Amino acid sequence: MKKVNVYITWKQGVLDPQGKAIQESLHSLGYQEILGARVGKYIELEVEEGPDIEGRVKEMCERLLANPVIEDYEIATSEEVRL
Amino acid sequence: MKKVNVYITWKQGVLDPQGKAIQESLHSLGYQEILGARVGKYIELEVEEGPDIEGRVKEMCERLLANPVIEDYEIATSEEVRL
Amino acid sequence: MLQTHDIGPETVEMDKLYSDMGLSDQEYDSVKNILKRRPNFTETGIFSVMWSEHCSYKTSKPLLKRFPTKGPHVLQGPGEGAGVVDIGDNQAVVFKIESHNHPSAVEPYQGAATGVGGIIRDVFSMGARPIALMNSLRFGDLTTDRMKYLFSEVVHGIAGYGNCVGVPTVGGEVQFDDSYEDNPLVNAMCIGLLKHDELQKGIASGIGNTVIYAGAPTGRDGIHGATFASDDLAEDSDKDRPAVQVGDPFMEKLLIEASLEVIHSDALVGMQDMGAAGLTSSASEMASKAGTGMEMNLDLVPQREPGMNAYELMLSESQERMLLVVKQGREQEIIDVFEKYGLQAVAVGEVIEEKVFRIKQHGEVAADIPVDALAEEAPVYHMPSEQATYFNEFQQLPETVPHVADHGEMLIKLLQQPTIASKEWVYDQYDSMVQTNTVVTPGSDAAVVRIRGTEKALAISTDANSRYIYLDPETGGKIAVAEAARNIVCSGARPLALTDGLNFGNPTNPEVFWQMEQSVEGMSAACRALATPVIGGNVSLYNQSRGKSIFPTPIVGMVGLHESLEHITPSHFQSAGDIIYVIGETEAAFGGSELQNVIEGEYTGKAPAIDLETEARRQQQLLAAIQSGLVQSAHDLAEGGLAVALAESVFNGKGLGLTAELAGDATVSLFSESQSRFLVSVKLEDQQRFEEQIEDARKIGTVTDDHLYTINIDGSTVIQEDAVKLEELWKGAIPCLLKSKA
Amino acid sequence: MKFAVVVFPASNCDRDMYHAVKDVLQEEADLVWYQNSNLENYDGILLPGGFSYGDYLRPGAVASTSDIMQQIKTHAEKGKPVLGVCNGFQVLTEARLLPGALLRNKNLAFMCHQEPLVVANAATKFTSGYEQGEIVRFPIAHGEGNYYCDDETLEELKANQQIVFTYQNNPNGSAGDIAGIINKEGNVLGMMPHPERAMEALIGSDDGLRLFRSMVENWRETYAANA
Ligand SMILES: Nc1ncnc2c1ncn2[C@@H]1O[C@H](COP(=O)(O)OP(=O)(O)O)[C@@H](O)[C@H]1O
Ligand SMILES: [Mg+2]
Repeated sequence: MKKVNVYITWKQGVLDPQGKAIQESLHSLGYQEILGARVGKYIELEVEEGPDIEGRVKEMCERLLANPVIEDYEIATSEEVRL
Repeated sequence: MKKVNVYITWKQGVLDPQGKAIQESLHSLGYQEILGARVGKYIELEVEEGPDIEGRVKEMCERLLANPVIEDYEIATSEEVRL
Repeated sequence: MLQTHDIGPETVEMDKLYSDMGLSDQEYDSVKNILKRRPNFTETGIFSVMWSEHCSYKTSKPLLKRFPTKGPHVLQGPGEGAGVVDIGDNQAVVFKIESHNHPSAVEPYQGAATGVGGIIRDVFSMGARPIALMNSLRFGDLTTDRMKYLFSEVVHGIAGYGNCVGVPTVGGEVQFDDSYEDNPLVNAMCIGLLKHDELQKGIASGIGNTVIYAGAPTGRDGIHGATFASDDLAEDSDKDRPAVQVGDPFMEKLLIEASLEVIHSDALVGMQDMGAAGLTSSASEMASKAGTGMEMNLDLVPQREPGMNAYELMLSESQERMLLVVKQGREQEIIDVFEKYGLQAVAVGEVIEEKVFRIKQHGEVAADIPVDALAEEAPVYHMPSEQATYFNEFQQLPETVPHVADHGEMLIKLLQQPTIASKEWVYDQYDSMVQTNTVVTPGSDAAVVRIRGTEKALAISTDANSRYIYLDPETGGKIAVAEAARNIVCSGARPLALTDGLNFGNPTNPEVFWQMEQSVEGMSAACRALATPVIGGNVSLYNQSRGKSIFPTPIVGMVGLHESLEHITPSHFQSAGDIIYVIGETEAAFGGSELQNVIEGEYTGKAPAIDLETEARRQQQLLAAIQSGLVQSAHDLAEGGLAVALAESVFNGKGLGLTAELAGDATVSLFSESQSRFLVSVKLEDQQRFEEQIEDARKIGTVTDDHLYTINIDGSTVIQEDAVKLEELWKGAIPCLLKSKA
Repeated sequence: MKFAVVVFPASNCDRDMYHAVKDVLQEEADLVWYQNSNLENYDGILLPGGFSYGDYLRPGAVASTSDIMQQIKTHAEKGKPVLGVCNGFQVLTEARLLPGALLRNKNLAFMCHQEPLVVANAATKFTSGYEQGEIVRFPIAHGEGNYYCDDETLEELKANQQIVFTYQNNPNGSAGDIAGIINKEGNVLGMMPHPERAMEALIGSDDGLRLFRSMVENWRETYAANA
């Protein structure tokens, strides 16, 4: 079994009101040092060993996990996976 | 300026209906190799240089970014930050 | 916390583990007497949840008996998941209110969300399709970051769950008061509709029949939630974190559809949701009600995590689960329905003749308990009660009229009090229209939902002015019921019945118990006077923190019936030229009023007086006038008195205004909270007929089209304001408080 | 005209859509479960609102990968009408039957109320019953209705008159005030506001009725007349 993480972020140019709201809340809590905040999501997949895992996960991203109109994604396989 | 990423996941044992739905949907797309999926969010913070950034971000997590009742969080500072 | 089932019965007794779980020494002794041996760890846990206040009502039972619960139209009173009232044409309405106070204080989003999920399950497990949701909320003043967070997240949680499952949230109420500072109240009400023959009961009858578990797998969440809900909210309640459940409205939606599909199968014998105390309470109650026993194999129960022991499985409060009893041999038909919706459904046990509740795991008996011991033989306590000392003092105080220098300024202040201000910020986040039956959306006295395919509609309102109830629990209890009924009547419906959500402090405090007793007494009197029986409810005690109890808050959730869609009456003024009436006399009544709150910052004195006969007569007359088509709009007078009610009546975006001619003391005329009053507008040509029908109606003014709010007293103008400006202030108050920095 | 109302797990405006067509419009309609169903015999396809798959991942994302989507695409390619409302619109963008995407509302909150809309294109098969530029009132009820597309796409939508409804007072941050768009071919309409909730004055508005009537009339002209 292999762990693959998929990181999904907003494309450049897509507004991230949630990130902005977080930044504002942090400021109001006194954390003036925060210059920016962006929110993304990540998906931890547990994948059965097999050929071309990364290629398959890439396909999953294209077909379901990310929406290319608004999102970018990145794939990290076990070695690089935090955790 | 430093980049700090905060990764937020459901605590072990907390229901992750989203992860389950994604797993099922990947199965129905034919990716039977997926044995599990968990969804988390991550927040990219841009932080002004200063003392004890990690300590401050930890505080932000406790106070705002994560909900310790049901979520775990992890902090990664620039060096380790993917990007 | 100890969680292993390897701990022997001796240890449970020696180390008094039962007391950690919430059983008293005497209760533990009666468990031993019932079993004729020491209970093991799992059994102790089962007794402790079933005998918790939340499941057994051990301190409130004697009080609940006082409520009138019968009526010719009541098909099911208290005792099942929800009460049922006949509305003719072979249809019935099902409803119930339930609290989720403690979980919401710890994790407001999930606490509120799962509160909504739970009450919906109570309703569809009766076989009814949920058609509307209401919520009744209490928070501390919106001045601290914490309170703003709790308030926003509770609202988000209710929205997050209710919107997803497709049941419209059609109304509710929010009050803000210091007394809820550490212990907010979150009560949710669900209303459902069924045909008489679809009524399901949670019974496990038919020896040999199969017990089926359906829905979400069981996890470790919410273990001991029921005892938690019955405990003081200690300052370190964060340690109780695992007691909060996470909800999945997606699963709930599927569960609704699947459950409403299986009720049409004659293979189904009984169905109940797993609420507080999870598998334990649903299984034992189903058996107890049927006079049977039940045997269950925990190895078959779907589990989210490996290695869960019997204690955990029996006590888990994982959400979105149902228990069904199905005719032997016909399990597959039922399982197929759940599977169509992608839901798990598995046979986990059997109805047995011996009246015991027997749980097996890994081939061993993990618990073996006489069924009736858990439900019917639960202890009942008659708590000592003592009149609150403050009450006597307050009763001695003379009725005084607070001094108001500028009545216009005061009106503006009152309109911005969060308890009075527009709740649009709240209800705009709720899908109030899904199912396309909502005739009156939030923003009026009562919500109105039509019944598709008929000429009928239902009116729904939740009410409880806890300030009055604090000052004088009996009078306040009467007012709570009367106000709910007023709201229903104003909308043009006849009140049918109510569900109550009794939220109180620590019942072992004799003064708190006295508050409970008195308010139940007052509510019961009003129920009899207004012919609205109590068909179900919920009790939430120990609502206090740092030793201080909340204001006694028995919430009334009332449902009424419009016999014709024509009777549906708005609460806002409709057209310029209409005549404005007040029904009922106005006297100085400022105890517990919003004016007292603004000027004195506390509540003292007597609650407003109420005469139930007068109340009933005025309600009947007003309803008759509405039914004969004489009324353009009707609104009850509540917090802030006439001045606020008049303002609310023009806040309709229609550019209307009003001119009113009053007499006597301006402060009394404008801001008194005298009871049993209504504000009504009538077309000019109906004036005479209206006055003939309503003996206590007094003409006070006219609706105008100049969006000016003008009040003259004894001929001189005391308030003249732009109604559009007033509306903006009223609408902006809560968003503004939320944005302002603490 | 015979409509299919496609029901995904946790669609929740499916019955409303069904009643709108069956009881108010008085045309034929079936609720069609997303699995094991055949859409071939239907003239129009309606994708209702709700929270299909709990809105998990992204609203409409999981539903857009289900098998029935292939049939819907085929139906659309034949030029038959497809209407997606709210979650149905989100499904259509996720399935790339319509351009763009729907993001969270600018203020991050779910919102539900009547909203005035401008009929920006009254020359479609869905809006021929309205006047160009007419103001109509439909309820909105969404948390993620903030329409997004890149500037180039927006220009294209404008140039092709693909913008069918716009908000008079943009409530959610949508690009170009967009409330509803149509595909280039003019037979797939997606919109966030709910016409099926605006079928009777009793419940607030009957402005939606003409949208469904337009669909039926245009269909009759094209198909029934030939038959
Ligand atoms: N928590 C809430 N959820 C939904 N609607 C609410 C809520 N609180 C208030 N409302 C709506 O706002 C309106 C005014 O509420 P309220 O002032 O309590 O009315 P009343 O005093 O007539 O009972 C009502 O229509 C009510 O349904
Ligand atoms: Mg009212």
